[in-house]
Amino acid sequence: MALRTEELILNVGPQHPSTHGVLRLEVELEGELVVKVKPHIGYLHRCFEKHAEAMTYPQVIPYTDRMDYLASMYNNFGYVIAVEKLMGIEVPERVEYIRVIMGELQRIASHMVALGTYGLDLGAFTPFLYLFRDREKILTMFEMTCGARLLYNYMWVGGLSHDLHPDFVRLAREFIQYFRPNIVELNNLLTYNKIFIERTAHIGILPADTAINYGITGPMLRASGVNWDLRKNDTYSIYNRFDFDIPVGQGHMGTVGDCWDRYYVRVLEMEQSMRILEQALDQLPEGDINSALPKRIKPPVGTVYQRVENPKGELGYFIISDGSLNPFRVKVRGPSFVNLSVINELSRGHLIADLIAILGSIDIVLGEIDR
Amino acid sequence: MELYDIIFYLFAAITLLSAFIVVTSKNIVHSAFNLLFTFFGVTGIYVLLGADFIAVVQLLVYIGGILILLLFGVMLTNRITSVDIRTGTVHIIPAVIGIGILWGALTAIIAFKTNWIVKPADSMEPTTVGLGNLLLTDYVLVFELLGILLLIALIGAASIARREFEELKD
Amino acid sequence: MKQYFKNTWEGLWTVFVGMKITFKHLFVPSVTIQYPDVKVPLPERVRNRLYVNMDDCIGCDQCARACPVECIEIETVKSMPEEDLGKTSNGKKKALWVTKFNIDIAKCCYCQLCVFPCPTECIYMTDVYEFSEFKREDLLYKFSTLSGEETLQKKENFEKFQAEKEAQKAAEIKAKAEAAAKAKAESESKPNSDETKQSEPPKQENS
Amino acid sequence: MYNFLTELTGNEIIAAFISAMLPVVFIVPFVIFGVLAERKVSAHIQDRLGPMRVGYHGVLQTVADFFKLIQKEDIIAEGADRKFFNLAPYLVFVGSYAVYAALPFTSTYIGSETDIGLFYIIAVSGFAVAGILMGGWASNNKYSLYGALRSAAQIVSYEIPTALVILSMVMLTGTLSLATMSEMQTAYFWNWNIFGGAEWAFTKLLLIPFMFIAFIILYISTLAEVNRLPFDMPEAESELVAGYSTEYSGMKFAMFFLAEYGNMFAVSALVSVIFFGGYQSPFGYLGNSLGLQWLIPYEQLFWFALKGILFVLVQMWLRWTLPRVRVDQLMTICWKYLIPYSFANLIIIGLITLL
Repeated sequence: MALRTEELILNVGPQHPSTHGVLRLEVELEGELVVKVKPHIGYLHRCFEKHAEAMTYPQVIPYTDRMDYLASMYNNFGYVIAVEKLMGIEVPERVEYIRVIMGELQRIASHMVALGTYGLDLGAFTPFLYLFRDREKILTMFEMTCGARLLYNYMWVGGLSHDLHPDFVRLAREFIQYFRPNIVELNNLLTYNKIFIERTAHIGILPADTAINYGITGPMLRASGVNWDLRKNDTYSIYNRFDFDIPVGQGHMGTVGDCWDRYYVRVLEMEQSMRILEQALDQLPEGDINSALPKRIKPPVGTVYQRVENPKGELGYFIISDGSLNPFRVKVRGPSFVNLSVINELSRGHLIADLIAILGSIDIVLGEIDR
Repeated sequence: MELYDIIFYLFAAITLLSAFIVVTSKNIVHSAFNLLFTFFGVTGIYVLLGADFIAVVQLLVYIGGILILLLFGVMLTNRITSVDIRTGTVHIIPAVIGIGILWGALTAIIAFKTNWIVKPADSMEPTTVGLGNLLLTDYVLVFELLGILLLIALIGAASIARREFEELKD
Repeated sequence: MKQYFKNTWEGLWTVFVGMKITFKHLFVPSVTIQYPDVKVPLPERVRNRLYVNMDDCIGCDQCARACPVECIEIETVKSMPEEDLGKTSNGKKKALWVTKFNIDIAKCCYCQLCVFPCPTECIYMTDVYEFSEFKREDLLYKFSTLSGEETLQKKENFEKFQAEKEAQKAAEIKAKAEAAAKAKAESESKPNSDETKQSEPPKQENS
Repeated sequence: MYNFLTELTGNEIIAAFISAMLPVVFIVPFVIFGVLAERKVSAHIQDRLGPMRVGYHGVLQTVADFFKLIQKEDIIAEGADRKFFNLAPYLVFVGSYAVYAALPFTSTYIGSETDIGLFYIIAVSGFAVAGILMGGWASNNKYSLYGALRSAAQIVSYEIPTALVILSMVMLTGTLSLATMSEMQTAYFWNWNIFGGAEWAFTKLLLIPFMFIAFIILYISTLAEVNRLPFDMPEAESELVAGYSTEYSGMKFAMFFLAEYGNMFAVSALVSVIFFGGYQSPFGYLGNSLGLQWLIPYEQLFWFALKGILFVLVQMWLRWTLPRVRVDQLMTICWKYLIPYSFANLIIIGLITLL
């Protein structure tokens, strides 16, 4: 029986509830089955990289905030340690600890959004708001410290804009105490829900070799069973001082590397981040945060590539300096951008509803993809 | 004019009008949707005739089942809106003459030859019990055979519509 | 078959567990507030609308240079020697009339980079966050305390002063040139030693 | 009721019209309450406050929304099929409204005291599908069409487990009439069908677990029939934007809303009639003990509405708890789980009734 059929082209986005921003997916459908997905990006392009060439080094930092706006702290982190490497600055211990604390809090906050919106994509509204309620606590801590809730401009080359707020350590400890039971609740409400498992297990399986071929990093790569985390494998800052595990996907509910694994790896990473946080808060030294701040940021001629483990994956900054006050070139290797590239591979042969689930599990932020 | 009459004429008008559109409409989806109103009108007339069970079956089977499937088929057809169905503009005069003669003869026979029996309408009695008894006593064989036939049709349809999805996956 | 019943049971049970959790939350007090009626107290370091305390501003332009989005625009006019502009709160002497200090708050990205370089701490971020306007022009904040006429007058003054100075200088140069010519005529052996003084350029009126 | 009105007005046309309009008097306030309840329930489940502005704790919010919707511009997309686009919301509403004709609100008021009420309700709910299909197709939008097709497939499929459960209850009670069925579960709550019906016997105890299974199956399939989460395939916000209602605005959108909430109550009422005694009070009537016979219908209306609203609230509770199932899993649940279970249940209940 060969019936003549025709593929239907459906444009998902750029205005669509679950494209997480202004992404347009050109989907070729056969019935409700996806034949091909072609992502169209650039609706949010703001010329970050070109802009950076006209900015002095410190002026670039507010622009990095706006790339992955759910993980601004980590974008700052990557940029400042890249410039510090270029200039050969050693920052004080306290600064290193504060950066790690902020980075890990940011990782938890970013994963909260990822998990919450993932639930939302699958129709569960309530976990989303529970997670946002908890994220608010982290944002309040950030606001106390640097005055902003989303776009921090907190980490500076050679230091920080402000020292920690006197209440910060206490609040952070309280947050850990408060949030641990909430993860259990989230698991009961969403993670182990049969409908949720049915929607995500065995869906969008990403084998380890495909993931490596596409250059996938971060929780997505780890969900495919590859133990790769830059905090351990190419350690930077002071991450080698902390004791933490790298969760990898094990296919508890389905196959290794399916959507459920990608989701669950993030849940486990939040727990590991809290472990790092606890240790960092215990070891936090006293000291001056501004002692290494250079008077004038004018790196020597040279290039640098520094990568950090952003909540979404490997965030790399490649900076060419021509010895002037402005960088000659700033190139960013954004994790979301690379991770999105695999969507066609993942969603072929699945239903539209699965496409949404797969897209949600990639956890993209369009601000960083389009830059 | 009583309420009964008003409702009857209402349903009759719905049936005839929508049936006319079904035949004449150039858009196949319009035809299909108008068929819905035709069925609905017929249902109303069944109710007025006291055949409540048949009316509900009409609603359930024709509107809830067959028509929906029909719409499914029509909607998924390739380029629905541009389908050009010829509605008999070719031989319209001979057709009108032929059908006119046939229809005239039939009405003449009905009008003049039939002995109309005029009697007051029966009060509406529920027909469900009677139908049930008949179906499971006198007509049980037919009933069962029809059931088996439908089952076979169902399985056949499922096996035809079944498709291998594996080819798509890689 | 076993899997079938297990699936059924798991489906119902996890739904039940979820319902239990959401039911508990029905009686948890709400975390949201009625925003315009109730407001969250903001921490002291909060970064919102920029404000410039013009009494302290010395017109040094450092904030405008630090701004990554160029939302600050400053124009200054040098004061007359006889005018006294007073001192800033931390004791710096003011020497420039700030004729224009515009912040286009619609462009501002609230990065706080302008706040740190300020030598007199006169530009800072306040905790005002409700300042939406119907017209975009209303978001252009003009901080300069001088009125338009005053600005013109200051400029005129300065130009007059400049012109006078230049005239004076020209006269001086002329006089010197004449003197030099005379001197040259008198004795050619002596080189013109005061040439460096003469070539001092007039100071820029705007930085 | 109809006879009473005929005597009152002296004209059967007016009487018929009034008695046909009576459910509207119930539906519109119910929808206003239902939408508010949905927002409030969801808000409190999610630790929020929900609407608080209009009236005390926002009780008049839906009224305000209603006026807003009336004033809204009625947008019809250029490529839409105008005639059907305009007709569809009303057709959907007719489908949900027609169900009310057979619901016994009290022992004295029932729209049509037909003998085949249950059968009629199953049949008439198919009418809404036609409206949804029409709206989806006429919108000339791919998302709408997907929503409509899904909805049709879903409602047609879920009629089967509903019908099977209803069939087993019909076998037990021996009637298709909702009024008779309610009447049979009179007096006290242990006479309700969920507790095995009115007769005291060994079979009653045997029946209880199977009644519970039947109740759960019926509740799940009615959820699917009214397109509520976890089965809200036709609207599936994150996939299909808003499904068949994507292109609608203003009053026509409100019609869809009215139909949806009307349907929610209708199926909840159906469940309460079949299993929980319909308008019957669980503890006997105050009117009987006080000797005020006129009080009884009002009490019955109260219990009927209360039970219906209770099930509506459970629907909302489920909606804000669960993620959405996928469209093929929806079919799996129906064909592979609910239908076999309801078949087995049907046979077992049949055997028990024969005992």
